[in-house]
Amino acid sequence: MNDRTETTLDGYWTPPTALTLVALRNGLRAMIIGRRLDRQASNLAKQGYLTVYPSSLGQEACQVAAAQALGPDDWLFPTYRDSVAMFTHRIDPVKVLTMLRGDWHCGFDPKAHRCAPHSTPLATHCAHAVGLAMASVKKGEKRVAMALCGDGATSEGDFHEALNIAAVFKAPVVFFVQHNGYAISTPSRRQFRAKSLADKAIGYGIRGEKVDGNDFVATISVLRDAVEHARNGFGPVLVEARTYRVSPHTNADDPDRYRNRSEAEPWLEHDPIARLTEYLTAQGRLARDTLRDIEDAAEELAADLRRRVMIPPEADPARLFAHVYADPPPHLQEQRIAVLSEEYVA
Amino acid sequence: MNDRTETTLDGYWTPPTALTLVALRNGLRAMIIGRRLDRQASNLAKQGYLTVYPSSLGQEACQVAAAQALGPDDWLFPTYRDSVAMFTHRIDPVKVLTMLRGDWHCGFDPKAHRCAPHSTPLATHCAHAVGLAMASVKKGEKRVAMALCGDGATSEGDFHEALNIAAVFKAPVVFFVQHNGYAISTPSRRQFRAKSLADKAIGYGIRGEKVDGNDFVATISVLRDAVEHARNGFGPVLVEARTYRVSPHTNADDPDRYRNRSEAEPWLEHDPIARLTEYLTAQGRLARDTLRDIEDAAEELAADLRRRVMIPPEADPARLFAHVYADPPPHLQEQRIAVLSEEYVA
Amino acid sequence: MNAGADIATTTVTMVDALNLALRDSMTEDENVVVFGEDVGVLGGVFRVTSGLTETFGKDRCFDMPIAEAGIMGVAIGMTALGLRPVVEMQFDAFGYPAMEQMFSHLAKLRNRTEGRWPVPIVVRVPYGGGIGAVEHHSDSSEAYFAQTPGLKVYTPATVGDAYTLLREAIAQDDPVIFFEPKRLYWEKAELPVPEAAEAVPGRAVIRREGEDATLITYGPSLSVCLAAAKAAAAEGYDVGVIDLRSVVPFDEGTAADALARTGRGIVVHESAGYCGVGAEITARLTELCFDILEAPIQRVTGRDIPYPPPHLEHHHLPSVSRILDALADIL
Amino acid sequence: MNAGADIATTTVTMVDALNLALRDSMTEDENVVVFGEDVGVLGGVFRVTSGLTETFGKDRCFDMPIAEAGIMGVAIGMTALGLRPVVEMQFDAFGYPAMEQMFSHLAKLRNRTEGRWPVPIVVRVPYGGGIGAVEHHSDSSEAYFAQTPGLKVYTPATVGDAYTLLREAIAQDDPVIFFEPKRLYWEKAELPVPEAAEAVPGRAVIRREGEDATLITYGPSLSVCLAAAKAAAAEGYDVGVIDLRSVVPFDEGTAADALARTGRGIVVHESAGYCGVGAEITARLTELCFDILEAPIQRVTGRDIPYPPPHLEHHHLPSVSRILDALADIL
Ligand SMILES: Cc1ncc(C[n+]2csc(CCOP(=O)(O)OP(=O)(O)O)c2C)c(N)n1
Ligand SMILES: Cc1ncc(C[n+]2csc(CCOP(=O)(O)OP(=O)(O)O)c2C)c(N)n1
Ligand SMILES: [Mg+2]
Ligand SMILES: [Mg+2]
Repeated sequence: MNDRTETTLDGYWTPPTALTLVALRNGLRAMIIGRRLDRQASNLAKQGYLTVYPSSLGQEACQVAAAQALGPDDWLFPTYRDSVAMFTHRIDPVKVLTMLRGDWHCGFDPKAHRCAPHSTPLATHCAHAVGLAMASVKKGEKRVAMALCGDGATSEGDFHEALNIAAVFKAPVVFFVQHNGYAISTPSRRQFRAKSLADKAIGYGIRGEKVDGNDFVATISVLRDAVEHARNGFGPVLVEARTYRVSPHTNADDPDRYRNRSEAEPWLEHDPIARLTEYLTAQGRLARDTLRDIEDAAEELAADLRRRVMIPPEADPARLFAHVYADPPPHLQEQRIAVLSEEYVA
Repeated sequence: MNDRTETTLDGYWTPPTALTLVALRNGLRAMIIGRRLDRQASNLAKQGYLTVYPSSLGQEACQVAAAQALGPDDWLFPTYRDSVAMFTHRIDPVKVLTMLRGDWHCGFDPKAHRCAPHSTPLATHCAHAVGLAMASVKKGEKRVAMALCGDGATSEGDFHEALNIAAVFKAPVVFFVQHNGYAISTPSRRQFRAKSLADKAIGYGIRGEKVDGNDFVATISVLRDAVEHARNGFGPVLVEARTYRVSPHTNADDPDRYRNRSEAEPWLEHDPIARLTEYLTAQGRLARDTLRDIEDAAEELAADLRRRVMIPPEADPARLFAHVYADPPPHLQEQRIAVLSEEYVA
Repeated sequence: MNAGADIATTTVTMVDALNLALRDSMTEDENVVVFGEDVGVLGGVFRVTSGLTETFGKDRCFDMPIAEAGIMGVAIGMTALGLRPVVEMQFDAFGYPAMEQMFSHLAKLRNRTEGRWPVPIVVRVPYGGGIGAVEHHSDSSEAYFAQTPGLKVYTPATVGDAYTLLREAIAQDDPVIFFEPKRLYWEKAELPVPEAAEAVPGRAVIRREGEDATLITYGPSLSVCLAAAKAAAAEGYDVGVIDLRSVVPFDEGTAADALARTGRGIVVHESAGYCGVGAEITARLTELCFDILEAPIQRVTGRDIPYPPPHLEHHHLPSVSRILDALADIL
Repeated sequence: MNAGADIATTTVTMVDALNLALRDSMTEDENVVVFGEDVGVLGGVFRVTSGLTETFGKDRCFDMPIAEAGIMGVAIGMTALGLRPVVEMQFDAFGYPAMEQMFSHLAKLRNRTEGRWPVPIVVRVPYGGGIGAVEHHSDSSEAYFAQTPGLKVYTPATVGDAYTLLREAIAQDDPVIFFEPKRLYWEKAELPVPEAAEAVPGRAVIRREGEDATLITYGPSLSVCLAAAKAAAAEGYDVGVIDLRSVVPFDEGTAADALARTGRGIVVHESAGYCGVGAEITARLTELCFDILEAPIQRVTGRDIPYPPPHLEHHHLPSVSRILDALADIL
């Protein structure tokens, strides 16, 4: 288990394979855009255009690094919290938000985008990632699957089973835990007692890494290494990124019931976007203009998102029955006809 | 994580708290009796008096040490494989075998004996042990719960959830894994990849121990320490005992399909009963007579077991309905009457 | 904080009534403990356990790691020393990881040990839809439990019953899966709580008398049935409504008596129809009332599809118009 | 080893037939993979997968760690790349840990993704009792799955159907929970396998014609029903027997046609009756045949108790005499 937290909390971790300037700028750009879209989504939720929205404010380094560490054939297995990772993974934000908007469960084509639908039942998608990775090996492909989950989800039996199976089969999976300190109201000290979640890797006989999840440079480097480790047949990797859930659990949550606002302060000082901006600026690698361009692009994308989400989605009841089965049983066919004829009457 | 395997495979481990001679003789006695009853039970299964029997031949050091490490208020949570531990825990062998004989699911009073029914659904009883231990703490009692399970069961999500919850609450539980190399036909290398199961303790932030499970002295010492560690509020302990399942999985299993007979040889050389006998004899602490007395007692108990198991159990259908509910719903009362009246007719 | 005892009349929501039931049970019996995900300082995502940790301490109401099977298993183990756990599954579908514990242990332990190890556990499950929740948050899984011998299944449809049924569920020695209709959580009622304690579990209640047809329902669908009965009345039909309150036990007597008068019945529930609880009710009542029935008992239930997204859920749920259509078929 | 193709007639057990179905499916489509606990070199505890690893390699048939939820989850993930997993749950009750994966993902994924991510998975479940197994080894859980929209539920009652239904289950794109009646595993039949392929899933088959009453059943209870029909014949009653073969889809047409002729029906299955599959069958057929029924449809099922220990299981299971009693009630 390697710990890359210590070295990075106050400085910047130097990656073993140097990151290109382009990679860093892409990272910054995606973080800025991601945060802007995330804020837009939160607002849309407050205004009732989304049913609910779980924000990843403050976790942008993790979100963006997860998506950008993947190669062109690799798959992402996100949770409800990982919309920014999905935006970065180049899925149309409106389609990412379909589930949270409530017009359908999943708005995009998972296979075309190499991205599973957001998983709500905690940790259950970890095994899906393992299955995909095992299938990839069987087919002689070189795909890696990256499963995202939170600190709370690591308590589920499904997390354990997935890691153990992946270890036994040396499946090319990166399990990326965003340890943001909370599972709804439950702080991580009531979730597990180990010093680090990455320590669990020892018990699975796999590689484990701990990283400062508010340091984009460190996080993407660790994740890239992990992805290549997995891709090259060395087995799965467990990566724990220490970060903080700056927002409420979702817009419906009231964190004042369970934590002090002051607790966020040190984390806000380590804001991932500010850090990378500063770093690039200090190195003379980020012109004012570039930053303004990115911010303008973000504004534009946010406006576009807002405009499109505000158009009422079509709600065709035929969708309810169209894909329950490839070949539906007779009782369902009856129901379909009943619902559609109700529609015609109404 | 402490490893007490290396030191013991060729010698005998010296316990920190010296074991009395009485404790060692009691251990030997219980192992000899346990093995004899286990053989009797296997025979009874072959002859159809038991539905099935999973033998623990070769694992007697673990079986006996588990029971003998417990204090007078402590609870045992055994699996189907742990009949010898239950015999040692002073439950009438006939009542231990009730489930396997098929006249009822559990033949003894779990509360009177501080012993849960044999758990068949793997690893599910680990959380029961945690619950009991948490309740004990809540009540200001000093009970310890010991959950037994196999190497295969550690792959289940239930194992993980139980250990993690126990760690978070510092529950006084000893999780004792008898790593006997197989889960039915599946060798442990296809079950997990870690060097040691005890390594998992690190990931839970709890104490972990690895011990030579064919060395009674080492095993009981480690388990006693673990029990006292748990009892005194230091949290749960995970103990892995390396041993070998000498028998088939059950009498219905055919191990020739999946392993070479020669594989057992080194383990037979490290037979736990022979080792302790040798050790005590070498130290001049075991008279021939004592050994013969024990063997005679074992024969007598085995004969008694055989005699009593061969008496056909009563099979009263009223039992089926008596305790499904404290307060049964009407439809069940109807069924009870129907079954009982069928009986009168027949 | 045993508020119920001395308050004459008070306006409370179903959430309050459930909270009060937990408080009163915890006050009465110190073996009652409450735990689950976020039930402590947060008071549960629906606030049903609000303030319990404050009042009774962390020993009596506490948060667990997110591990539903483990939570259920811990509860089972606690009963060995006489505790009476009340656990919360955060949403219906998130109780699924605990099914092995519920089916193989919770339901069976009393029987396996011939009554020596009773498991007086209440599993509280916020269930059902109609609140615009995203996928996996609106399931109704009562039939899985109703068909598991050894479990009881309660579900209140009114604020008063929420209190009384939960109190009774906690007091009794059988394990109860307690389904709380999420969309009724914020319903209000005037409640002289202890006096409202007339609900006897296993005893259905006639919510509306009617001579032409009988609607048989429970939980979230009661209000839909009452609205349908009212609408039918406007069309000149006298339709009665029976609220079962518990699916196990099922009070077939009350339902059959009503059916015997009307000869026509409709079973209404929100969960999927195929192999749902309505099938059992229909089959049993048909057997009991075969000679009196003027028409086959109808079922108006959720469709046999995964629970729909918010924008489409109204097509799935039993509605007044679907009940009226079914009435038209048999009247 | 594609034995089926060139053998004219051969005597095989149900285990052999299932093994052959797996072999033929694996030969035909290299995306078919088989995994579970002890299915590799051991060939499964019932030997259904015997020799598959040898024939097709460890890549196509392999052992998994003991983690049923994980096994199910892995299978689901594999379908993203086009594999068609056939997984084995070692015994019925040991599939319970995988219920969340089955209910929240397997059943829903096609729907959630509007057909873009089909999950062509077969979950083989050895089920039922009658073989003297100890507790937790004799459950019949088909109703849990039958009531879960998105899943299909097949169960063969004959050696021939075991082959055909399993082949079809593997070939189709919907997830199928495939219930194998353990006590029929060693039944033998003469089998020109490919020619026996007449079983169409979703199509019930009339196993015996009868004019006086109709027994409707599936899986392990078919032979009991046939024996009961024979015994009834000796008493002068002409009783027909219908084998449903699949519970989802349910071929109500075949059953209703038979009932229409006899006016009297009994549904027989081994799992508990309350909220069991029999309730659905009874409710639907009553609705379809209401005017023709001479008596309410009866149910002869397992009792509503945890599965009994070996010495008492015969009191639980549907028997010829219980069926004859039920016939006496309605004839
Ligand atoms: C199986 C299951 N149990 C419970 C829940 C309810 N739930 C939703 S989010 C959440 C907290 C998860 O915390 P964590 O894994 O740390 O992720 P974060 O929300 O912090 O990103 C819970 C308990 C669920 N979705 N699935
Ligand atoms: C949940 C569950 N899944 C599968 C089984 C079937 N089964 C019974 S014993 C066994 C192997 C267990 O191996 P291990 O834990 O190593 O214990 P051992 O038998 O070696 O003592 C399996 C798979 C079960 N009993 N419970
Ligand atoms: Mg978190
Ligand atoms: Mg083992």
